Amino acid sequence: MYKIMNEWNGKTLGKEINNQIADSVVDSDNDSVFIDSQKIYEVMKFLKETSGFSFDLLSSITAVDYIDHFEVVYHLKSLITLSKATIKTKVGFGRQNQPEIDSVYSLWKGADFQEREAFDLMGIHFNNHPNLKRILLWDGFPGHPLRKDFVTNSQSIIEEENEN
Amino acid sequence: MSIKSEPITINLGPQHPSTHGVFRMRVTFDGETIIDVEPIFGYLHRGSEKLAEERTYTQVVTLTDRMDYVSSMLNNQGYILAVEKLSSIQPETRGVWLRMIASELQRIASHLVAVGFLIQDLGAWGTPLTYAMREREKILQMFEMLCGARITNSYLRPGGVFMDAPEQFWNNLTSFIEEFPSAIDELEKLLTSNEIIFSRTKDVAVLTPEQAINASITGPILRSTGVQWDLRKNDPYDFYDKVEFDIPTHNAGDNYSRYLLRVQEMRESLKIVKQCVDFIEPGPVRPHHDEVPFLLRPPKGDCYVAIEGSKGELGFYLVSDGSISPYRWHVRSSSLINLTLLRDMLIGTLFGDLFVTFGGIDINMGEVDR
Amino acid sequence: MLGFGLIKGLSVTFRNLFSPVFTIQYPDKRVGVFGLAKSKNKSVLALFKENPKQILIAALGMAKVKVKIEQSPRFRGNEFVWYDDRCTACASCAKYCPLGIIEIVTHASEENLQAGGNYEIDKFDIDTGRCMFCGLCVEACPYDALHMGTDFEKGNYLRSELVLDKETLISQVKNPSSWFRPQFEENEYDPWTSEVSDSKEAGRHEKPNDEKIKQDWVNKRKFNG
Amino acid sequence: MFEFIYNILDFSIDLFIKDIKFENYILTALTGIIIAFAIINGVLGGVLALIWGERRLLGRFQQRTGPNRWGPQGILTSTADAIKVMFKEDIVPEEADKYIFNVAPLLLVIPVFIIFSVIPFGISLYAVDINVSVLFILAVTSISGLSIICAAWASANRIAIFSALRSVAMLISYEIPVGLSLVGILLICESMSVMDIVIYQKIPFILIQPVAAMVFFLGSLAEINRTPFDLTEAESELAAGYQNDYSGMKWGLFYLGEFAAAIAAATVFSTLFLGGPNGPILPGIFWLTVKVIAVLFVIIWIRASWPRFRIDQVLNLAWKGLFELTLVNIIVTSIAVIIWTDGEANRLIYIGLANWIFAFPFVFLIFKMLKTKNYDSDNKKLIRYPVGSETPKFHKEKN
Repeated sequence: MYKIMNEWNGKTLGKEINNQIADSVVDSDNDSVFIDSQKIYEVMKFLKETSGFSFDLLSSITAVDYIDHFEVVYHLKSLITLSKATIKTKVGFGRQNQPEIDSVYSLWKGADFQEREAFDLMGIHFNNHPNLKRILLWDGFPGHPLRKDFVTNSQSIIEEENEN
Repeated sequence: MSIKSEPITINLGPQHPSTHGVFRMRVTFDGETIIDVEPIFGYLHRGSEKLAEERTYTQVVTLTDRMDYVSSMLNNQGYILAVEKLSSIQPETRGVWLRMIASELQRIASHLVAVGFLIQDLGAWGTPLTYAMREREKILQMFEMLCGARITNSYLRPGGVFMDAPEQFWNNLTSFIEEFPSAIDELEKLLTSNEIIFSRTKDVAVLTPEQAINASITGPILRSTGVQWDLRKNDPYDFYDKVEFDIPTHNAGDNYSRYLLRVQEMRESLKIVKQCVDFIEPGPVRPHHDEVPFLLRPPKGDCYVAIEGSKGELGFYLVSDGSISPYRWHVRSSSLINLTLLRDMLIGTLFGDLFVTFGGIDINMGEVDR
Repeated sequence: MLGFGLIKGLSVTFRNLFSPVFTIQYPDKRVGVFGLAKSKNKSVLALFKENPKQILIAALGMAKVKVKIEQSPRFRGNEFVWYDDRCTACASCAKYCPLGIIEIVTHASEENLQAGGNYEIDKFDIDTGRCMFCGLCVEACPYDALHMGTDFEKGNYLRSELVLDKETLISQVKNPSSWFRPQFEENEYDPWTSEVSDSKEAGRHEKPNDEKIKQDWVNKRKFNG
Repeated sequence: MFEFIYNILDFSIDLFIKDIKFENYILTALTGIIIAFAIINGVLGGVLALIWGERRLLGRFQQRTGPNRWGPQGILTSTADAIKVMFKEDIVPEEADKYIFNVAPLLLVIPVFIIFSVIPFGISLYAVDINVSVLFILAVTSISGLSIICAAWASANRIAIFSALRSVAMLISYEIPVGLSLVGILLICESMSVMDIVIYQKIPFILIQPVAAMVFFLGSLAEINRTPFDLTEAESELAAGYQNDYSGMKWGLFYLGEFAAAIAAATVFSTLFLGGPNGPILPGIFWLTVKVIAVLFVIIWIRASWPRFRIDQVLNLAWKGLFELTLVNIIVTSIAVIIWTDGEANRLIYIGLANWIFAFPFVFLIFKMLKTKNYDSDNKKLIRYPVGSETPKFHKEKN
């Protein structure tokens, strides 16, 4: 009675996406598809609105700091086709101060708080997000704590606070 | 005829009797009508995700306890499943059954808290809450028998549970299974047909399934809008594909259906516990230390595991770099994401509906802020 | 429905008005005459002869009886039980503690060095003020030297007094919890009534004799080979 | 009562202090002070007992023990609280209008005590007998709304202002049904004096005027801010409402005023509808106390069982439900009074029967205010979202 959800193979999904949107897939492995960060919005729109994919539920957005670059990870689920997929994007090569990526807020409202959280804790700037400000930490918090180069020294935070 | 009035802005929280913790809302009223809501988070932010990067995989279990402290068994379960998937550990059968029993009991406890506090927010002076707490107390006592703690359990370990259940636990569980249906009946008799509750929650803060899915809302709120979506059925983990239960749904998508759905889910959970007790067989509850050492070193890679928590999809994203501690640990907290539509649900309703809706969403600040 | 739901609700609360109390009074409870007699296991008359004033107070419902909350034997209390002669100062507990609150300072024993003898423990501090009682240290201890305690009435005015040092741990009453210590549960040990002062009873590993060590060694070789 | 005490005073002064001649007005004042002292202290004692009793009862309703530490069964708990409140620091917000801020608690407490002056505690045990005492009670009770709005305005707190506006809205709405509900009784008794009404009540008026009793009871619950109408200090919404910024004894006075108001409402209800001090054998004060305790028990019982209404539902109930009910009640009663005129045997029984038959069915009308149709989950088959309706293009191949 209840159907079981399947997981997309990254390579298959990557091929599908690449057929539709040229040069969008950078890499793919068994679990996930790596998308060019410039085309993320286009790909997401395709994945959400095309039947056969129709990923209507955005499970999670998160970001990982890989020292030389950041990786933004999208976990998508489709209630209609009962499938799930993982989409990844690499941004911020060479440790830019503000890695940038397009927001998917206009596709999924559920991206609102999650993108804000990724911005707050990892410092990834989501373009076109209507209300991109810190969510868990207070305004004026120095740095983004989940980055690997964040100094976890409470004394330095207090000193910087006092200077401000 | 309309009276000219001026909007008034009130800060509700972080110190407020019914914000379920340290939640803060900046609410703008026009008379009694809400015209704007801005939720403000972070008063309980403890940096769990950063802390986990300095702890071993087993030590992180203690952090998950403290996220959603009314459903810590479920948090443990989700995290342990992620670790098991990441390091491809085959869990012991008896351990899996035991953790299913524990997590279903925890779901009941969590829903009892949700229902109790929802009615508390409606203004019933604690009576339904104490009746709910009375039942929760029994569950917490069983947890104490299992793992020596009532709230911060840390009961699960990679590969199963840390210790087999004692003899007394089974006695208590049997009597609980017998008594609990009548306790729900009592609660329902007190609440379900109550006209005041009915008139205050019916058709308030209505969500359509499209809205809810678009905002990534999961769990009881999504099911109350009429979507039959439960990860225990649609993406089975542990042995949920071996037990039989239903996914209750409602079509209204209002506060009342959220309340009613939680009550029905408690009954379903009890069904699962019953079947688990039938299925369970003697055996080891966790792999030997040689197979699953204390200092786990999962291979390089990442994984995302989502379970059906008491409040929605509870996801754990783990990245390993091959060392003894996670490289990155992200929690997809359903409490936070379920609040996405809070503003849309509240605008146009009255002050009295504010905390009722808030209680109907059922969040836990420990999980919202992490 | 027409208001009958409201009346139904009233009937539920009214029925519960006469049902027994489910909460526990702590640290002491107020009892009447019969409650007092029951708690002391004497008849009312005997109590009256013994101390009439007490009966009078009890008649007003003001007699105090100490309450000891019954917890499960696995209860992780607010203290630790440590057997110094079982401890080899391997510091596994200190390594496994998520918060790093166990401090161990050792030096090599001068007497048994050649025989691979024990380390001497200079310092064994557990800062229970920062402890979250997850019990991972107990799980890590390979020689069952460290146990969770069961007592939870450990309130203090100073944080420094919450640090359990070596002397306190040795001298205190030892009511180890059976958390991760299945050997206690097999003997139906109840930490709330009995204590384990003998360190030999606390461990699950008996010291193996030479023959067994040899046998084990042979078995292991066979298995690996 | 007045003359009795006056005579005793007069007599004792004659007896003991023969040298000084007292004027009549001094004696009158002395008598008044003695009576006021007795009533106020009686009510204060009642408030302390009520606070304890309510907490114990709520505890029992919730299967708890309730306070049982101080004194036998914890009866001294509220006394200890009262002493503590007196010694707490008195904080006045800087923005507050200090004069009004200080006066507001008194404004709440005084009218409540005034009500007791017209209540007959026995057949001839009363402080004053005003010939319009029903009107007097209705008039005095509305002062409490003034006090609440004073307190809220003076403390310059937005949540408090919310609470005050709700309070005023409720007070204005419920004054009308409460006042009109008494018209039936006044028609039957043809007097506005509480004394006359008590004497006329051979049968308790709750049996003769069921609709009026219900409306009056609900209305007085709303006026004393009790569940299910406790919107003024809905702790889950407004924290403490208008008394948010009060502390120490000023807050204590609010607390006192509320509980005294509960006692006053119960007393008025039992006087007007339950026969007051009427009862066999035992003295009237005993019967009145029993009835007051019974009414208070019901109030606490309701508090233990029901949630509260929303503000729009509260006002709807007053204007669309209770107001019409009182009108129906007045019409039925006045027709009955015309048919069975004064002096006729079994007059009260006939009027009562007429009320039960013609007015009581309208009670169900007010439940139209509540959306009380059964919750329908029967359209379960309706697919609101097509879960699993399509198949994905490619699946991950399973090994």
